[in-house]
Amino acid sequence: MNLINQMKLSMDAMTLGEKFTGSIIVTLLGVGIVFAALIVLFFTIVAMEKIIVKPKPKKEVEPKPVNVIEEEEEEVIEDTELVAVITAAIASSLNTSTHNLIVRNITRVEDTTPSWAKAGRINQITNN
Amino acid sequence: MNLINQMKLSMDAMTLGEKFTGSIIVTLLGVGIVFAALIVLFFTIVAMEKIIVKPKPKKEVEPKPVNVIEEEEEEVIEDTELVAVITAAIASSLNTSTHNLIVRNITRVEDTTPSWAKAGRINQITNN
Amino acid sequence: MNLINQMKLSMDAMTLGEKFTGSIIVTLLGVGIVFAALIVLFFTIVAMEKIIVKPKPKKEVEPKPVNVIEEEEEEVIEDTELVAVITAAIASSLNTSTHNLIVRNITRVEDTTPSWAKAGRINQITNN
Amino acid sequence: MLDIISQFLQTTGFLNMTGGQFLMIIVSCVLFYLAIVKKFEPLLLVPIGFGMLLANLPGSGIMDEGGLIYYIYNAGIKTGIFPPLIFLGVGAMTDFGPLIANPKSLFLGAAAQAGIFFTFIGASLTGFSAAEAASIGIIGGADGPTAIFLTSQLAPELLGPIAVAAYSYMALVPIIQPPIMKFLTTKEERLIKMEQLRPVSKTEKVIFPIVVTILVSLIVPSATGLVGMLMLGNLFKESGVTERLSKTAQNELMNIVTILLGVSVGATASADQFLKLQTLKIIGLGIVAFGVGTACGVLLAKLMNKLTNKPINPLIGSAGVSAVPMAARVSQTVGQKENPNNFLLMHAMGPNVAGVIGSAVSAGILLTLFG
Amino acid sequence: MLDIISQFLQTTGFLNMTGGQFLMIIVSCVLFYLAIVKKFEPLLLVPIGFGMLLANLPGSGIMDEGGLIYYIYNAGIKTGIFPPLIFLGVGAMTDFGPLIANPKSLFLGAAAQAGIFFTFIGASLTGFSAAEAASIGIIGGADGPTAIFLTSQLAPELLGPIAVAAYSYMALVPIIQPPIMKFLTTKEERLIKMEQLRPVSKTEKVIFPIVVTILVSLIVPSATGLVGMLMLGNLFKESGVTERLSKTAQNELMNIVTILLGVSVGATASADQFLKLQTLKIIGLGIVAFGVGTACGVLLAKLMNKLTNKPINPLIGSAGVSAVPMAARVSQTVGQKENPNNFLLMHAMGPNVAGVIGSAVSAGILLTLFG
Amino acid sequence: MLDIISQFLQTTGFLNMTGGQFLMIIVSCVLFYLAIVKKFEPLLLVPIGFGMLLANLPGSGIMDEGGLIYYIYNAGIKTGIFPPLIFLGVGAMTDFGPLIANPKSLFLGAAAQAGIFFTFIGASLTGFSAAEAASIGIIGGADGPTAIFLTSQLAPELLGPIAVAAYSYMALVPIIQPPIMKFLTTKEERLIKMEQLRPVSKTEKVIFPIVVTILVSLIVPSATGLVGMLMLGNLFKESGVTERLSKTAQNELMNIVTILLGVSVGATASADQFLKLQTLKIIGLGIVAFGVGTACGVLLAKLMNKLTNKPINPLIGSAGVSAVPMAARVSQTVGQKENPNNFLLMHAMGPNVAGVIGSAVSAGILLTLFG
Ligand code: NA
Ligand code: NA
Ligand code: NA
Repeated sequence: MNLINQMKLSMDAMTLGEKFTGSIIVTLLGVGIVFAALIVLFFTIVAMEKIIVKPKPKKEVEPKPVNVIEEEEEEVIEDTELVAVITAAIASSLNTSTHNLIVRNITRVEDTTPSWAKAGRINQITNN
Repeated sequence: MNLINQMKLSMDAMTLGEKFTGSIIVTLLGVGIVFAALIVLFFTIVAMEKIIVKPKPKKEVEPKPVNVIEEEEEEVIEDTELVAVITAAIASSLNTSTHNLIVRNITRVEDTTPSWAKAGRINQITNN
Repeated sequence: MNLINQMKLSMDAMTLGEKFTGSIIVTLLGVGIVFAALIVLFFTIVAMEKIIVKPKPKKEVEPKPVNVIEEEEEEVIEDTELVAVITAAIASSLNTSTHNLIVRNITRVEDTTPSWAKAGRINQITNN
Repeated sequence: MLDIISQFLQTTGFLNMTGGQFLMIIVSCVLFYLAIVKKFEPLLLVPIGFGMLLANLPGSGIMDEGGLIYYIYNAGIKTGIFPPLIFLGVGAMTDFGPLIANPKSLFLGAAAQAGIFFTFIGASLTGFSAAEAASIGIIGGADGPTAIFLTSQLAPELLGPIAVAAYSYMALVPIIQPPIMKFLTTKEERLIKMEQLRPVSKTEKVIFPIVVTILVSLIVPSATGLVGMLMLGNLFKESGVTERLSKTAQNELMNIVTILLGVSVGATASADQFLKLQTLKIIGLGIVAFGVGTACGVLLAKLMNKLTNKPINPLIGSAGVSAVPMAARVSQTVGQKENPNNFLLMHAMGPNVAGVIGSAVSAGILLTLFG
Repeated sequence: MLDIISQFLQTTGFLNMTGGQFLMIIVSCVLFYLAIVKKFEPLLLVPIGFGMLLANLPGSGIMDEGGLIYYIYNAGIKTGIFPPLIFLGVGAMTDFGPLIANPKSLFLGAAAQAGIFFTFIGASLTGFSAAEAASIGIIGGADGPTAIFLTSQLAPELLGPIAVAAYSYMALVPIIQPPIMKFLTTKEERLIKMEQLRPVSKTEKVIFPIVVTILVSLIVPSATGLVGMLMLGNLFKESGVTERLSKTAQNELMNIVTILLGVSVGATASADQFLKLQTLKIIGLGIVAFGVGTACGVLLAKLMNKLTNKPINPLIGSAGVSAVPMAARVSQTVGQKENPNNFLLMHAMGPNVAGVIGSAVSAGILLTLFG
Repeated sequence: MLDIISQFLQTTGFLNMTGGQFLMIIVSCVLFYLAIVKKFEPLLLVPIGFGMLLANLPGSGIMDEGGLIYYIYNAGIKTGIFPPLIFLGVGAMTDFGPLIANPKSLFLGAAAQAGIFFTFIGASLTGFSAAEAASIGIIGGADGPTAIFLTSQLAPELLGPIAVAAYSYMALVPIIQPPIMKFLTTKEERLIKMEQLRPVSKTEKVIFPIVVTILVSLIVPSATGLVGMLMLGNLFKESGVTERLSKTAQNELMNIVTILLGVSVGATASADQFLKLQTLKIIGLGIVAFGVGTACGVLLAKLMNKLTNKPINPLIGSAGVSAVPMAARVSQTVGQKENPNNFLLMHAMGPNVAGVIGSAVSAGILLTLFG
């Protein structure tokens, strides 16, 4: 990176040849990294397609819950999931087992609250 | 406020008992003031209802002016009112009588200008 | 501008007469310049009318191009025009002839691209 | 515990309120009354009144360093950014067509600015500094953003009273102007019918804001910010290719700035700044400014009617004070009372929008002299 | 050439990523999942999650001096400007009619704030400083802008966990509250029908925001910014003469501020700030705050039902925690499960909006004590 | 009195105008002509032209310390805040579906960035510093906000010419690209029909912006601001739960920022900065950048068509330069001239949006090297 650093500081003292060499390096580096980045994205998209799109007959995209009870349960699970994830994250970051830390903040309820848990708060205010 | 000030500065040197006492004071103070504030609002709303809503048969809310002349006069009066209020305010603030200061900037006019005095300027531009 | 400068700094030491004279000068100057400015605008508008509006039968305002080829050519010319104007501007600013500098970046093409060159980029995105 | 409660009570506003603050809260409620019930320029008087209210609630610290409105004031008013942004929206709403069709309107828009400079004399002689007198005079420009801009740069301590006076009198134009207009004109003059305005081409409307920006900025460079933004907004409107920008300039951007500007301007009206004898002087001088501006507009229109061969109804002269479009509507209404078939509105819009340019130019001149 | 590539590789994030940052990226993806699939407060959790994501991508420098979010954070969060601007929009969306019609709701809105102060005790005793404990307690206010405002002023290093906890629990109100409500009430109480609310006149609705601003600011001056903007927004709405401003306040201005606020708040959650034991404590204390607030609201409603002659269904007490309008809908739903013909929504809106005022007052008190 | 008038005349712009300023005013009028009559990127060229006009009116002081645009420039351009905010809106408008459906488009979007780096060589050799050469090269990215962002950070003194060149050439894409595309392809290649794109699920569209943010920011951390905001806007759009934010990002917020950005960028083009030989070099190098980018895109598409079994029409390669959606439309039109039944638009949108990511990545690389 000697030449590039020199270019960054000042190109006044550089010969035309040095400038040319430096620029060529910048170009190769630049085009190379752009391609590298977009190739990474290429493989990611291909992988994403493999994982998400493959099983065509079965519709994966956001299944409409048939049953509100089920939906409610899911939510409870999800929330536990959030706490679990944060707990796990902190635990592993603190080098300790999650067993010493876990907070069980929500127990499954048999309550069958309907879909009013589903919409954003502000949108709902607007609808009042 | 000794304990609270100490809590504000640092709680590191405080014993658990002191912390507990301090927190209890904060809680009592906090809940007390919240209640005090909302009780004041309660009585204000009750008073507002008494003053505004009481005379039910008579509709008080923004009577539509039947007569443009009357409306015009009202406006003149109101403007005088603004000047009067400001004058009175300044006068009392300067510890002098309003008699020495009053500015009568608008005399009642017999002109019966219609309702074009009634709408906001910018909205009107928009309607052009 | 002696009096006005004095007014700007402080009017405390000025006599009522000086204040009056100064204010009169400000007023004459101010009204004079306002009139001068708006008279200049007056003559400009009159001139604009003369130049633009005079030939009434012929509609000058943005003729709809009858023919896409023609339109394309115009555009090429215009772009050359932009470069020409900038070139001329820089040349005259550098005290040199445009002959030494001119960049001919676009040659006339026989291509008859249609009107998709005509709309703003962002608006088009919106229409997607 | 009791001493803690008593210490907390010390921080409440009840015990710290001065009589002046109490009076200012009443003044702000009067502004709400005028804005909401009487519909006086509500878009500005509601925010201004609210800012006044907040600034006079003791202990709120809203205008102290670190306070909410302190930041907004410093970012938008002290820098002089908010008024030009409002002008951007005003420009995007304004049709200069009637002015282009009848450029003589410009003289009327110039004449009506005489109120600004006449009032400057009065203010200078009644104890105000030159910068303050200039700010008071600009009330006569009958243009809110211009008045706030000039005052914020020359005499920020007077922002409260000047803004309140400017917007109040703009709302009162239908009461202030008609007697003056009738007093200075004969019935015959008021009956004059004017020729229909020629149609103005799109080309002229597009070129107009560019040319005005160039010429006015060359003549009075200090007016560039105000006039430039007014004309940029108008160019957004007339160019026909930037409708997105025009719409945002005249709606959301303008509304956001109006809220922030109004609240900040109102918050400058603390009791100790507002409750002074000078506030009454300002209110008094303000109405003189409006009256003189109206009169000069009408008188020049009379003169022009005599000097030129095309008929000019002097009632359109009063519209030169700005106060768009209120003053033009006053011309229309006073004219129609004499003859219900006389439609002066479009003729009055010419001087009316010329007056906006005229007061921005005047503000530039005063800024050059005393800034 | 090779050494250049290797030097460039040094600047990439892959080689500089810490385990904590990796975990935080996963946490942000969980937030996206909850916001987008589970629709938990998406308007805030999407920006917050994205800010969190950006701040934990090594080398992005987005929160370093000169970084994109650094500027936004300093302009809007550190100064405390963004939350009051959001409150301006909330006020323009809020109908205080149910509260004016039944002012007893205020007591419920006050009672439910007990969770804030109760949690303060817990936080003080578990190792947090007073300023931190106050910020954690305010989660119990169940009001996002208030929580962000107080935390930004008292304990900005906790902004990330507190904001995440506050918005998550607000989304979870339908799960947190019903068991508590049922545990504390009898079936008979849940079946209570309430009298229909009286109609509220426009005059009352206009005067209400002005009066509340004055009184609350006098009692707790530190709450002026939040309460004042809430009430200014409401005045824009109710005055009927500033519809332009009301619309902009509740739409574009609010949306712009929401985006900037969310991203900045999220960006404070860097791995080293977020991945601490205290974050778990905050999450735990937060749910305590919600629970205690709910319980206190219900219990006071029970008491009031016994003391007064007008029937009060204790289920509306839980709505006092704020979390507008979710908590009020919870009251409605729990009530309707007992009797499908019992409509509590409007009755619950009273305590619900009172709770917003209550938590802003609480924030003011805590700011006075520890600011 | 006379000396006062003469002193005032000294302050007018007429006497202080330099020849350069006069020329710049003409240049700004040419920009207005191109923007309004020829409809070249009017949303940016009108504000840029106006900023240029204002900055060259002598004495306006609009870019001096304390001037209107000085504040805006320092708040939004110098800090690098405005371009990412525009990208937020662009992201909320962009559909990455065609790219997800055909990820090979990414290679074309990468190839077309070669113009950036090729031009860097040319600029380095013709006397520009490395930072300046990088800013000139980025014109070849054919993406306005990216060009403004990089230039504002590396070579702010060149903002004027680079912005003018970038937006002008973007408008001229339909003239610049077709001859190159035809020269490099055979008639058979231009007739190639491509397979229909597969439908893309909502899940993919939601995950895409998150994944791109993470990966690109890890590879080129300096690109996080631009790419992050682009993808946040896209997430607002695709998540389906933040429509309010998406709408505001792509309308009002974007329009406000566009106005302020355009005027500030234009105002950097003062006569002494703009009227230099280097401006002509920049204009010349800019077209080289566009040409080389177009050519590389087409050539890689030809190569890919030969190497893979799925047919690829090389005409979509040119769309990789960005200039969304103009360049994709050029592919469509050139293709349809050969065969009116060949619809390349959606196929070209893939490389087109890939080009936006590609140029943001390139900007990040150049910022890392020379920032
Ligand atoms: Na005027
Ligand atoms: Na609350
Ligand atoms: Na590109």
